[in-house]
Amino acid sequence: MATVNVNLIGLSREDYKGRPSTLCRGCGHNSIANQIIAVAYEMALEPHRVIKVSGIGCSSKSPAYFLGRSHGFNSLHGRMPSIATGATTVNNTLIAIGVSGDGDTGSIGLGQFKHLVRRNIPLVYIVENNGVYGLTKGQFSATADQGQTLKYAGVNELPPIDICLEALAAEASFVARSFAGDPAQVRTLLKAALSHRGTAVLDIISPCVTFNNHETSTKSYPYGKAHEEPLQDIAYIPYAEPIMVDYEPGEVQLVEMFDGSHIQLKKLDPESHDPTDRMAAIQLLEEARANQEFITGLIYVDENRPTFREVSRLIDEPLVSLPEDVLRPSPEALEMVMNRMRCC
Amino acid sequence: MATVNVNLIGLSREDYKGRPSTLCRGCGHNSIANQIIAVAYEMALEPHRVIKVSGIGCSSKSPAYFLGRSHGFNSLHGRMPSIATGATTVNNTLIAIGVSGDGDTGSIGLGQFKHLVRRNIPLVYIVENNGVYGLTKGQFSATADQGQTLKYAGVNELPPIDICLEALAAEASFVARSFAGDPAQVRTLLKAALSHRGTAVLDIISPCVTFNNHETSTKSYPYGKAHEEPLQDIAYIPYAEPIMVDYEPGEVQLVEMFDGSHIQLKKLDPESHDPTDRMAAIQLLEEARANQEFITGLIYVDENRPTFREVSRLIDEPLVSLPEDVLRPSPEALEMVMNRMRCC
Amino acid sequence: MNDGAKSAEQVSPTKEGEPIVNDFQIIVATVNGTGSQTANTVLLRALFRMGIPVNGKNFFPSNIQGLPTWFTIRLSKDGYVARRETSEILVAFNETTVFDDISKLPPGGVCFYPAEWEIKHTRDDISYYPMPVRELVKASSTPARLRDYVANMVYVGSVAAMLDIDLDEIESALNFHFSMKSKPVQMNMEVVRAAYEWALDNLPKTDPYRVERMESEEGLILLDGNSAGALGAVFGGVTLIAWYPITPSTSLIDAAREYLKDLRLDPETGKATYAIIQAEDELAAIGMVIGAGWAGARAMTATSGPGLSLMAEFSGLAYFAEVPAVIWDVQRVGPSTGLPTRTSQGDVLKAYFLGHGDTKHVCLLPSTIAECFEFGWRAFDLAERLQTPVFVLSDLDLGMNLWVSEPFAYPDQPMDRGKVLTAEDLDRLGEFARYKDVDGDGIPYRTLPGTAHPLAAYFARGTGHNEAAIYSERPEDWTANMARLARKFNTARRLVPKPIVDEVEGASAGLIAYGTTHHPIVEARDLLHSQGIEVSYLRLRALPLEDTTRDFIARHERIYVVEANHDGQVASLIRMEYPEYADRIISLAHLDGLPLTANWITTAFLEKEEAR
Amino acid sequence: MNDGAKSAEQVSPTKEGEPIVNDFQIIVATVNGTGSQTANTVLLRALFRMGIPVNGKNFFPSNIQGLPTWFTIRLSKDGYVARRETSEILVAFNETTVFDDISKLPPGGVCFYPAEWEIKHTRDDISYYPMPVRELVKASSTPARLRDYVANMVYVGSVAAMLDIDLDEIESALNFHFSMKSKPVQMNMEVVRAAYEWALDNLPKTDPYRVERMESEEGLILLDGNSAGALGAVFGGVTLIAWYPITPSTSLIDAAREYLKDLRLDPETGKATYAIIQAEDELAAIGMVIGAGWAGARAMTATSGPGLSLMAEFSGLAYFAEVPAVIWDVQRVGPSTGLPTRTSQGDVLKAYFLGHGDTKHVCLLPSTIAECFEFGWRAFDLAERLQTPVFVLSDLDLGMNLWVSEPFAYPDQPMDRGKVLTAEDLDRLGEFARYKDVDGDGIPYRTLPGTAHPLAAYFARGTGHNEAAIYSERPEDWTANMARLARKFNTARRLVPKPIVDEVEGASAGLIAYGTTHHPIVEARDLLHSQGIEVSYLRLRALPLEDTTRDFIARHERIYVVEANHDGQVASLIRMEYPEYADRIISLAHLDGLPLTANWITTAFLEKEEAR
Ligand SMILES: Cc1ncc(C[n+]2csc(CCOP(=O)(O)OP(=O)(O)O)c2C)c(N)n1
Ligand SMILES: Cc1ncc(C[n+]2csc(CCOP(=O)(O)OP(=O)(O)O)c2C)c(N)n1
Ligand code: SF4
Ligand code: SF4
Ligand SMILES: [Mg+2]
Ligand SMILES: [Mg+2]
Repeated sequence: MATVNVNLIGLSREDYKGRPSTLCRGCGHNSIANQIIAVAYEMALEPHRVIKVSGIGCSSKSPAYFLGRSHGFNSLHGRMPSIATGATTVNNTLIAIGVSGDGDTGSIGLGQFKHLVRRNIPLVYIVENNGVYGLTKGQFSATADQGQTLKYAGVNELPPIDICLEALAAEASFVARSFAGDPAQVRTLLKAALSHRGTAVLDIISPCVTFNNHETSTKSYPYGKAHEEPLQDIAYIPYAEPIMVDYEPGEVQLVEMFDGSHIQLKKLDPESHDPTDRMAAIQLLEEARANQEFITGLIYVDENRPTFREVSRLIDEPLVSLPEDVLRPSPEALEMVMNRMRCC
Repeated sequence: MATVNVNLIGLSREDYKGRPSTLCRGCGHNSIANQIIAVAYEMALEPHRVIKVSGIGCSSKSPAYFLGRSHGFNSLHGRMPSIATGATTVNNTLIAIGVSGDGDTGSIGLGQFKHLVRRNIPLVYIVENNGVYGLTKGQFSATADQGQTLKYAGVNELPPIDICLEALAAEASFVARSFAGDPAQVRTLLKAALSHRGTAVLDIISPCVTFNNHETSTKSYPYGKAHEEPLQDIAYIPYAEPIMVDYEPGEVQLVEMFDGSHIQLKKLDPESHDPTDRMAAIQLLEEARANQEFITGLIYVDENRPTFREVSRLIDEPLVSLPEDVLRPSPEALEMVMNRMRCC
Repeated sequence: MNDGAKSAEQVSPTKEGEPIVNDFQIIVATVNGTGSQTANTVLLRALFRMGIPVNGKNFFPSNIQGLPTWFTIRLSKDGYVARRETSEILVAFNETTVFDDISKLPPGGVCFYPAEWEIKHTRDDISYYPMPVRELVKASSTPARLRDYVANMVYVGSVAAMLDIDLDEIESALNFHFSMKSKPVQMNMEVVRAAYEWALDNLPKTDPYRVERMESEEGLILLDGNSAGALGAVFGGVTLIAWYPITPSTSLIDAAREYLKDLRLDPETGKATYAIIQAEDELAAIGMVIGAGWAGARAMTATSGPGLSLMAEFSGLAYFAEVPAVIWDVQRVGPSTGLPTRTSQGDVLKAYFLGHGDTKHVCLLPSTIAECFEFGWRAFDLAERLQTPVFVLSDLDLGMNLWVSEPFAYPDQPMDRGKVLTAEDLDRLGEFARYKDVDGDGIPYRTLPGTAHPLAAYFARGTGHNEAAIYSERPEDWTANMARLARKFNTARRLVPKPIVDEVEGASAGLIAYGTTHHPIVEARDLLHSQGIEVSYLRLRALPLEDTTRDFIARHERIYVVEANHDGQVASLIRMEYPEYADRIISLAHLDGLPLTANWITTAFLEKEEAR
Repeated sequence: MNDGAKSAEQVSPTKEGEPIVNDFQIIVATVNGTGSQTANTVLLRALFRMGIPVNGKNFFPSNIQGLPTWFTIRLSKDGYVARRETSEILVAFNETTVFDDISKLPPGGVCFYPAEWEIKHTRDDISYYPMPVRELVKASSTPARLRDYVANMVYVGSVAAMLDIDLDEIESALNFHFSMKSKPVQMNMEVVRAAYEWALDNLPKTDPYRVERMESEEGLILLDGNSAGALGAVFGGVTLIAWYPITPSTSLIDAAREYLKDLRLDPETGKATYAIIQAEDELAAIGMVIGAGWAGARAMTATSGPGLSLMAEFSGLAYFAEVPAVIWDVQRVGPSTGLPTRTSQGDVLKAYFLGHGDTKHVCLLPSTIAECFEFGWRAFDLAERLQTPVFVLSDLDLGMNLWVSEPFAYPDQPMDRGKVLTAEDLDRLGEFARYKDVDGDGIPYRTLPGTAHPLAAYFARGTGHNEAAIYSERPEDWTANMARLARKFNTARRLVPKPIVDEVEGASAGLIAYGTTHHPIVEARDLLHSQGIEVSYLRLRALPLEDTTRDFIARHERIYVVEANHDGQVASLIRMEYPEYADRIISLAHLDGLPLTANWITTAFLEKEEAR
């Protein structure tokens, strides 16, 4: 009999898996799902205490592919925050993991995102950020870089929305950025996020292998520029390996994306950045924006900001567990109210 | 025959008025409407070139009370930005004035607001900010100060959304803040905004006289604390005079609101703040936030950012003026397309 | 607001000079924001306390201050509570509408007005009662700043004097209003009394109207429907409320907040056993409700037309993912923003079909404040039993006006939490498929997040799924699931409140109505009866329709569906549902923002009957 | 995707051993993201170029890569284009579904498959044609990285060989596909030819199916409905498009972008005479459309179910403020997110009633790509003439599949910009009231922002208003305005495209259908005819209904309304609208995500007829 490795609560890694992924091979979202599995296993999370909530998109599908023994809710495009707010408010024993996309959060869902952050709802809010709408096939999302070119959508003329800056403006209590191709950092930040008390916003750059039809992307098709265009609009998706990076804090790393474009990642050096300084965090993002860099790491954290449940002064017990005699006042109570309204 | 003063294009001030206001006497929104009338008269705007667009709320009603000879659209709660985007994109000869409230923009309309700003739609976007929902009778809006108490709504436990910071995060090209009780400054900023090329966000603190039922507000009712509570829930609204201030650049001014609470206004000193420096603008707002001050004046401006219409490379002529032979391609054009699709 | 003169509305049969007792209507015309609501409800409550059947209706503008507003108080010894088109007694307290208001008085009517207006007495068929408002107020001890406010007490006192309303009851009503705080009560009573005495001394009574104490209201209560609905929700164990302010639903949430604070704080810690969230908009509000419902809580929202439209996508999700939710729609006049402070029944068809694709919803249709209370708690039982959103369609008239009622009955059954499997159940069963029709009633079993069992988890989604809640595009899975949902909807037919039928032997015509249209129907049937015309009546209390309604229709040759909307929405629904009887359905629909009246219904009915 | 065996579907009558020509269906089973769409459309186009009536349908999953997908090509010498439940010829290119796919072949069917799978030939009633895919591709000059992609060309060549498809037409189709770029054409053709030759040399033909050139398609075009609709919009002078991506409407906007770039750039400056805005969501998209429509532009959006739900509030505003707008709803399966890549007719009732209160909309119902084109431009004429949103309800089957059609007819009338008053008009008239019914047709006059005249301005709003567009809560103003809107809706009845009627003398039963359900109806009527059963047929092309439909119903005893949704939505609408005939309306509704078939319709029809 083969021995199976188990964690503190006796579960194997297998127990944290979900259904087989139907995302493209090489999609950054798959890599993130795997890190969630790894972290949940390592932290020995009780699967039944976890809820997975998402909107609509390739990213939002991925909760089906991890933690199969946890309840999940694949809701509506851009509306995951409200589902999470409702569920966590009535059951504070749940550990909530939200997965969204840049379209889901930055476009249709921007309002709900900001208001959730403002309320400091206890939730790990992961934005699997690829700068495009994956599921609807390659339109620019609101986080796409200004000046970027995609075959499908042409040139993006609008400035990107910075998920981290938006979170900070809404007084987020935890803001971090990472890269799907840096599993170690993703795991570290996930663990920190899961230990955070309120909303933990994790903006994870998560490359889309499929909408890799960059004008300048000759590389993936050695057959040369002449063929490139016609070969693209035919829904043929060459299998791709996920992009992986490994670099040290303080370093800048240039990563080539599937579409041939490049992004600059810069790993925060904990020595030089104080993540409890809000103004410093904003400044960091602003400077990175000017330099077209992506700062990764823990950008801001405030462990003191109370959660929505806390400021709402709710009973400690989860509301869903209250018995009928607490939920329904007595006949005498009704009689008392009626008496006040009585005629004579 | 009495002589009537007229402006450059021969119109009197009267020609810029709207219908009689149905807002409460003393409401800040009325004061702003009056400044719009004054500025339009002084700048000799052609009324037919102006459009007035708004959402829903007391503030959003006010376009009915100015510029009666301009087309107006009182649309849906939180949705003024999309109406403005559609109208200005198809007719670039229009001067668009949008009026919204803090609920309209900061709550339900946050997403549309941010995306309009991001697109740099040519529009003077006025937020008549009173920290409450006026028309629905006194709930906290998303811009209400943390810790503020209202009779109706209790204590506000959530941090406020800062309209100016939100605009800046969305890469606004013009951001200013003012106070409805400072007509001179409102007029100056309105003129600047009307001369701006893209979106000009004007966050104007505009006190609500009616939801003045602050717990600590004994002052307005000399009859004393004992009567105060019962006298409030009876929809009795004492007539109030608008709050007015007059102060110099650089100064800090403490203003008592109708509800007995105070706000601190600080007028920007053009000498010490460079409104073309984005980072400085953000810093300014952040510091003001920490000090619970409201910075007034022109916070940020970038006259170089192109408008949506410009990046979209539209023809110079307004699209609404194009004649049928431009709009409808020829029979030959159809034949050409058909030929491509033909069998044989 | 008084569409009186134009129609031949019933007036109490009385001989010249004989008094008309407890059977007339008062209308108070004021400017909003001047505090007249206190005066009006005090008058109303005093009459109520005298045992006289009353109903008060507030017709207010969609702004905060400075526009005309009207309040009617109907006194009806026979217990009719519907709006009446004619008011005999006018309190003219709004100078901008006074002539129009006077012109609508019927012959023999009465006009109270501030003496200082010095208006011409242009009509010689009515009684004019000028009141020296400014003087009386000035003479009182009220501080200057509050004089405008207490000015309204002048008409309270004058009307009381001329109609014989008991001053003690006025004082009791003031005490109620000011929660027994003596200072404001005294301040107001001083003016009431002064006006009362001045009127008795100076105004010779020339009109026949007066009130008399009755015993009929003993033990009854006076409340608005929104408060009643909120109280129902509280006794239904509501746990999460998420909402966004909108007239006329806001006061439902306000009332819930008050009742919850009163009845549902933990006695030990003083902490809340419920959560109320003011959402950023209606999309978020219903999302929170659905999140909470999925997690196992009783959650609700309240809204009106525009909010309902915004809830379309989420309502479809809750329908299809089968999540319980309670949505109150306190209807106002649409399309669009419409008339935010006027009543209608214009969302019924819309709520029923809310959401794209083949979505259909359970709707409850309360007529009375007692039903607001009952449906307030029952909606949760239904939502959890059926695992679906339940819409409660009230309206502004019911929700924001004051109605007399028997005290509410305590729920007659324990909370029905529906088919929820616990960890122990799962142990016993050894299997779980979220969307399987185990019992043949179309209702599957669910588990709640947090259930400590390896079989408990499932993945809720709005996409096509098989019994195990796994994404599926297989045609068979889709049709099987939709067929089960149809079975479930048929189960809903059996579970929703049945219609109330009052059938007259041999009547060939029947009326169908719902919601507040019930009240003028009661009166209209009596009017018809007095003309020798008998009609049966069925009052719908819920959708989907069930057999009682079909059978009722089958037994009558002509069915008149009376409703306060433009398109005859429920008439349409009935035609859709019972095509075999569609041709006997006649729509009597009318919407102008005011509650329907018995006069309108009888006239419309008789016209159609005659046109046959 | 082949629900064949279970039903007794029509198979071409043929003698044992005789060839079956141009009358069968091919199904290609692949994995999505592998580029098979090129191969499939090349096959389809080659057949089309041979003059054979064809129709291709793509059944694809709602993901991007790695899941099963099917493509059917129906060849019908008789010109039937509806989906057929049975495919005789299977190209099995998906190893995970191969056994299931084979099991659905009818006796005598054919299975092409990659030889390297070495599958067992478990059925002895079909022909198996293994193809050495890997070998053939390896042997070609295709670089290694593109081999997976050209692998699909093996089945193109093999099928061509076994069915006798002209290789020149395959090459032409490839040329079309690759816009005449020779390198990819050569690369693909090399593999096609190799497979073709290998098949001829190695596969003995044991099946009866083959193709033959016909003359019937001469001059016809092949296009998808979304492209056709987009082209229609372009020729309708569309000026602003605001949208948010959603399957299956996205390709309509993509096509519009291409056509506009081609046909509507200013020849001098190269600048656009139109704007396309990718909005942040559907609420914003329709808001932009309404803003542009109010300002005088022809503006449109395209969406599907979830987006339609989100447009509810704004649709009501446009209806009530009377702003022209065109909204394409390319229907997919709902409720909720449902099946995003499957077709349905499930939003008809929902679009018709979209918005709270008494809102009702004009809807166009195209059946063919020619109608997509025509309604594409006509929708703007109607929207501007009627000053109201016009919904065009297409579906995924029509929108995303390739259909053969006559070339589109150029608009037969100049653009109708409706009742717009210019400054000169205002000078002449001397007055203007935005919502006044000057002409008695319910349609008022409007002015556009920017009109240089002191009388031009008005204030558009969703709140109650009088004729002068001023806010009003007066009951009379509300009812007058609603009565005018009802008049306008009646005017709409006269203006929308009339139904197309094919009535059979003496037939007691009639069919009513709309949209793509038309195609199986045509075939079903022939099938019934061949059994001696004659039924009349009316094809709806728009809502609201008008007299043609009523009269048609009146002339038949039984009316079957055939539609691809669960609830029989249009049957319900007809019952509502014509209660006098409601009892003769029989709903034949079915929705499983696949287009309806003639087989399903005839079976369902005959069952109901027999049950009488
Ligand atoms: C209301 C609504 N509008 C549009 C869609 C179509 N839609 C599905 S996913 C998606 C975008 C997803 O983009 P993103 O959130 O970035 O996720 P990704 O696929 O890139 O991971 C859209 C527009 C929808 N499902 N619902
Ligand atoms: C969809 C929708 N939800 C709710 C409302 C009700 N409503 C009208 S105005 C308003 C708030 C207005 O607040 P704000 O924008 O701050 O304007 P103010 O009245 O304070 O000037 C609300 C919630 C509405 N009209 N539409
Ligand atoms: S399309 Fe892009 S985002 Fe979607 S699964 Fe494929 S790689 Fe991932
Ligand atoms: S309620 Fe407040 S915001 Fe509204 S009009 Fe009155 S003062 Fe102004
Ligand atoms: Mg994305
Ligand atoms: Mg406000």
